[in-house]
Amino acid sequence: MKYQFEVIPSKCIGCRTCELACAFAHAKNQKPGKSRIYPLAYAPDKYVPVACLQCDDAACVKSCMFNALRRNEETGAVELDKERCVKCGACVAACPFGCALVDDVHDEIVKCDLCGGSPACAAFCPTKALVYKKV
Amino acid sequence: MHIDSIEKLSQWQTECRAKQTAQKRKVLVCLGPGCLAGGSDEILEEFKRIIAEKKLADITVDSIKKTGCHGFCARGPLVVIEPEGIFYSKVKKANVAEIIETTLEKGELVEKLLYKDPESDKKYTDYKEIPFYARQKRISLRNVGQIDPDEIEEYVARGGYAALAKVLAEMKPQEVIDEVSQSGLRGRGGGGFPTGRKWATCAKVEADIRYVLCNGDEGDPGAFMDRCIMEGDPHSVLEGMIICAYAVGSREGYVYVREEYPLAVINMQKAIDAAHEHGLLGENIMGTGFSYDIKVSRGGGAFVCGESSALMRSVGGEIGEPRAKYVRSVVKGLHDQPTVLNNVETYATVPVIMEKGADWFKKIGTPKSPGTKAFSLAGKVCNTGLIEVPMGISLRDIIYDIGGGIPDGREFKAVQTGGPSGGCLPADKLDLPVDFDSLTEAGSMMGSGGMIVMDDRTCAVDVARYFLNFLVEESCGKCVPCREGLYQLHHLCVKICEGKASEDDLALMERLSKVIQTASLCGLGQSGPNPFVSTVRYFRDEYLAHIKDKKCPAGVCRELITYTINDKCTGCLACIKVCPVDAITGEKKKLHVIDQDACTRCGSCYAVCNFDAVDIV
Amino acid sequence: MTQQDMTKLGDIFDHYPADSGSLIGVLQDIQREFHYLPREAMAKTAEVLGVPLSKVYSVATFYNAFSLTPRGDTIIRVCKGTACHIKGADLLLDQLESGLGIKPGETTADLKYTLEVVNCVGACAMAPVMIVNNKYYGNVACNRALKLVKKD
Amino acid sequence: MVHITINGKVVKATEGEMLLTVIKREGIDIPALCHHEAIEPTGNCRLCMVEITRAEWEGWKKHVTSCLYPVEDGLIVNTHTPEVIEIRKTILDLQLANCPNSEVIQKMAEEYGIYKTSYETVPEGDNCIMCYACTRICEVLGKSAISAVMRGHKKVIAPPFGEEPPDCIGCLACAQICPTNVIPWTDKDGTRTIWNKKFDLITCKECGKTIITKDFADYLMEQRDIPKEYFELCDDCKRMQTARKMGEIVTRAQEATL
Repeated sequence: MKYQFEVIPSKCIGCRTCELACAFAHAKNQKPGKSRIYPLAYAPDKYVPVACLQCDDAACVKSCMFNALRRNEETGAVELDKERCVKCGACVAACPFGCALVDDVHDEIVKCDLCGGSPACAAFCPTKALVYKKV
Repeated sequence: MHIDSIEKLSQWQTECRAKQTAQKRKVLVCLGPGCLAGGSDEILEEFKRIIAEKKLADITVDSIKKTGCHGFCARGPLVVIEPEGIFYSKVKKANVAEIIETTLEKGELVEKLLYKDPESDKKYTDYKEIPFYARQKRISLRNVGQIDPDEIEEYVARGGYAALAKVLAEMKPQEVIDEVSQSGLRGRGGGGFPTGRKWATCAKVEADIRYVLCNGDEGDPGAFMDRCIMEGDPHSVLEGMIICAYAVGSREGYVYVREEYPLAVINMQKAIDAAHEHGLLGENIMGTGFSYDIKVSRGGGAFVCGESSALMRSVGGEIGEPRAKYVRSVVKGLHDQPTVLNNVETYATVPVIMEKGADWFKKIGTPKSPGTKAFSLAGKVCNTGLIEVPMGISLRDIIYDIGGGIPDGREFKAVQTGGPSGGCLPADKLDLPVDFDSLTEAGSMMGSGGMIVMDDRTCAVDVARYFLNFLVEESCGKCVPCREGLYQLHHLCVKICEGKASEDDLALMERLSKVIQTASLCGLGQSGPNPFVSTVRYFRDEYLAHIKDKKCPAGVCRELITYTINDKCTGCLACIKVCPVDAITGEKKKLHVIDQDACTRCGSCYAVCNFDAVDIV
Repeated sequence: MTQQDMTKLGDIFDHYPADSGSLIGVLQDIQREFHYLPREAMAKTAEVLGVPLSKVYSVATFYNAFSLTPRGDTIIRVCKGTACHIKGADLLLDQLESGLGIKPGETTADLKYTLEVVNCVGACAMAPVMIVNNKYYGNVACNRALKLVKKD
Repeated sequence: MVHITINGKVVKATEGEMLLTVIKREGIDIPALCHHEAIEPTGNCRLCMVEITRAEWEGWKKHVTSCLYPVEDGLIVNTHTPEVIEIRKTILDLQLANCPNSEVIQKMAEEYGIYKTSYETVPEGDNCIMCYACTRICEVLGKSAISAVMRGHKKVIAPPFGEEPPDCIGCLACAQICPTNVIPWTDKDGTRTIWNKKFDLITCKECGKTIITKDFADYLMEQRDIPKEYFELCDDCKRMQTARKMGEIVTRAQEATL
C-alpha cells in the first residue's frame, strides 16, 4: 500500500468540517450524501474522527455475499461497487467499527472510499487531525 | 454373441440372416400408435394363441412378429404375411382365425381384408404396389414396420451395424465428417442445418469432453415420425449416434425422449441394453478401442424442450428454459461442453449414408435438400399415416397420390407443415416442391415433418387461434415478447374468432408479430407468430369476413354460427342424446328443435346426425 | 406417507446418482409410482439430491408430466394435437366435461376420474384420439366418448 | 483490448465484457430491467436489445440483447435505430398491459411515448415483470428459497407450495433488487415479515435499533466466519464504541508521555 490515512485525535476539535466535506464530496444530484466520517466525543470536549480503517481482513468484504466490496489496490480503500450492491445490509451489520452505513437520502449503502485517493475530509481538516500520506 | 472384432460382426450377420431365412413364414402385426388404437395388441395375442394351439408345419409362435408403424395408419390395424408381402388391412381380432386358416394353412387370400383402391376399385395383394407405398422411398424408415424392434438380430440381419463396422474399420473421424458433409445431409429436426458442418464445428472445439445427444422430444402436435422410428427401429438411431460420436470424439451421450411416448422410452432402453450386451455400445466397441455410451433421458412434457438449449438444461435436471445462444451449443452445450444435437430421423439416416456413400445419397432429392424426408400425414386426408418421400416431391403428389385426396368429397383448403412454428399453405401452393428452402420461402417450414391437411370445413383463423393457444401454454415464460406478446396475440385472435375485433386489431397483430419474431429469446418465440402470419398472408379474406361481416365462412367459430335443424330430421333422438347442454328438444320420429339460447354451438349434433339435418348458418 | 411409501421412495433414489442431474428422472419415477408428487416425496427428493426445495417445486410445476394433486383411478387423456383439433377433439371434451362434471386437469370428488388434455400423443392418423388408462382409442365419435370411459 | 463502433463512435472495450457494460460506460441511456451486476445476465426483459452488424456482413444486421452479448473486435452497434425503438416500445407496451400500476414501468413507457397500453390489461397481472432478479440473487446468496413456478403466462415467482419458504433467511436481497418493487416486506416490533415468513430481528444491545434478521446473521457467521459479537450493536453504537476505544488509546498514550 502506497498511502496511509492517519488520524491524530489530539488535534481533533470536533468541528465536523470533515463530515461536511465528506457529505459534499459524495453529493449526487446536488444532494449531499451521508458522511462516512464522524468526529465523536469520547470524553467531554475530547474528539476522535471515526472512519473506516480499511481493515486488511475486512469483515465487510467477507460478509458481502455478492462480491460488491473489493479493495482498490492503488488507494488501499475497500470500495463498494454500487452496481453490484443489493443493499442487504450485511456489511453494515458485520463491520465491527460501524463504518458501513445506510444512506437514506440516496437509498444506498455507503462507506469510506478515500475519495479515490484524495480524501476530502483530510483536505478540509483545519487542524490537520486527518492526514493522508505516503508511506 | 459378443462382438469383439469387426470380423465377428459379419460372421454374426451371416448367422442372423440364416436364422431369418429359416423362418419360412412370418406374420407381421403392426403395433404402431394408429394400429394400437384399433386394438392390434389383441390381434397379436390372438395370432399367438391360435398358432400355439394349432402347431402348424411352417409357422411357429416365434414367427408372429410385432413391428413398429407400417405406415398406412388409416387402414389399420395392419397385418402383413411374409414372404409374399400379403397386406391385410382393417383387421379385427375376429378375422385372425380366418387369416390363419385361409392364408397360412391353405395358402389362399382373405379377399375382404385386401386393400381396395377407392378410385380404381383395384385390389392389391402386395402392399408395395399400393399407391400409398409405391411413391415412397424409405431410408430413415427402412426397417420400421419390417422388424421386431426388440430383436437386435433382425436389425443386424438387415445390415444393421455394418455401417458402424465400416466406419470403425476403414475411416478416420475426419473422413466420416467429410462424408456426411459431402452427402449434403441437413438436420431433419426442422431448421435444416447442414449436419456435416455441425459435426465439424464440434470436433474442432478444444475440449476433453464432448456430448452427442439425440433429440427425441417430438413436441410438434401432428408429428409422429420420430416416435415411430424410436419405437420401430431404435437401433438405427443408436448406430447413427455412435458413428457421430466416433466422428466428433465423444464418449457419452443421451437420447432425450418425450415421456408421452412410453413405448419409445422402453424400446430405446431395450436397444441400448442389447447393444451393450453385444459389444456394440459402451467400452471398446467391436474391439476397436473406441468407447461411447448412451443413456435415455426422459422429457417431462414441454414443447420448448425441443429447443436445443432448453433440451440440454432439461437433460441436466433443470426446467427447460432456453438460454440466449450467442455462443452456440455445438461449442458450449450440455454442462458447457461442446455438444452435437441431432434429431432421431437424422441419426437414423446416417448409417445408410455411411454404407452407400454420399454420392448415392445426393442423387436422391434435390441438390440443396438431398435425400428423403419422413412425414406424418394427418388431418382431412384419406390415407393418413407415416410416409417417407424423396425431397422435391410436390405437395400435390403427397396429398393426392399418396394421401388419396380429401375425404367426403370436400375441397382442399390448406396444408399445415412445420407444426406450431410452421405455417399453412393454400391450394395454389400445391405444386410447391417439398424441400427446406421452398417451404420457408412460402412462409412455412419443413419442421420435423408433421403435415396436416385441412378441408373447407377448417377455419384459418381458428387454426391460428389453436396454435397460438398451444404456444401460450407451451412458452416457457422467460422472455417478455414470447410470454406477454404471444398471450396478447392469442387474445386478439380470440377476439377475431368471436367477431369482436376491428381492422385496427389486425394491424396491431401484424406489428406485434414482427417484434415477437425479432425480439424473442429462442426459436419458440421467434417462430411463434408464424401460424398467424402465414394464415393472414394466404387467408386474409377469411380474417376480414370474421371482422367485418362477423361470419365464419368455414362454419367453425362458435360465436359466429348457429346450428338449426331442417326438415330432413327423422326424429332419431341422436342429437338429443349427444347434446352436452340439453339444448335440443323433440320426440321420437318428430322434428327436433335447438334452443338457441341454451346452445353452446359445440357442433356435437352436426357431428352425429346421419341425415344431413343439421345446418350451420 | 406410510413406511411402505418411504421404502418405495428409497428404491427410487437407489436408481440414481444423488445429484441435481437426477431430479427429473426421480420425479418421473415418483409420479409413476404414486400417480402424483406427494409433498413429502418432493421434500425428500430435495434432501437426498441436495437440491433446493424451490428448484424441485419449480421443475414439478414446469413440466406437464407432473401432477401435484392426487389423480383418479381412471385417467382420461384427450389429445389436442393439431389433427385431433381439426377432427373435433373439442367435441369429445365437451361430452366428457359435461358427462363427468369436471374440467380438464380436474379429478372427480370420488377420485374415480381425472380428465386431462395432452398436446399430441403421436397417433394423429387416428384422430381424434382419447387414451383411457393407457389404452388408445382412435377415431372416437363424440357420442362414444363417455361410453368408452365408463366401460373400463 | 478490442475496438467497437457504437452509434458511429469508435470505443475501446475489454474482450469478454458484455456490450451493455460498454454502452453504459459510454453514457448512452438504454433501458434494462432485468440487468444487475451482482447476477448473471439472462436476457429476460429484452429491453437492452441493440442492432449489431459488421463491415464484412455486407449490410446484414441482427438484433441482440446487449446484456448477454460479449463484445468482439470490429462490431458495429446501433442503440437507437427505428427497429430497436419499435422493439422497446412494443415491449414496454406489453409490460404496461401486464403491470398497469407499476410506476417504474409507467415512467419508462412514457419515455418512449406510451401513455396507455395498446393491449387489453391482463386480468391477473401484478407488477412482476418476471425478470428473475430475485430468484437469481437468492441463488447467488446460496439459498434459492424462491423460484419461478409454472410456465408460460401462468408463471409466477413464489416460494415452494406458495407457503413460508423454508430456506429463506429474510435478508431482503430479493425485495431490494426487484426493479419494480413488488416483493412486500415489513419490519415491525422487532419482527421482519417477507414471503409471509416471520423473522426475529437482532436489536442493538445499546439503543434497540434493529439490525438484520437472526437467521441472516447466523448464515453470515457460518458461511463467512463473522464473529457473533459484531452483530450485537448497530452501526451508530459501534462507531461510538470505536470512538471510546480510540479515546482510551489516546488517553493512555498521553498519560504515558506525561
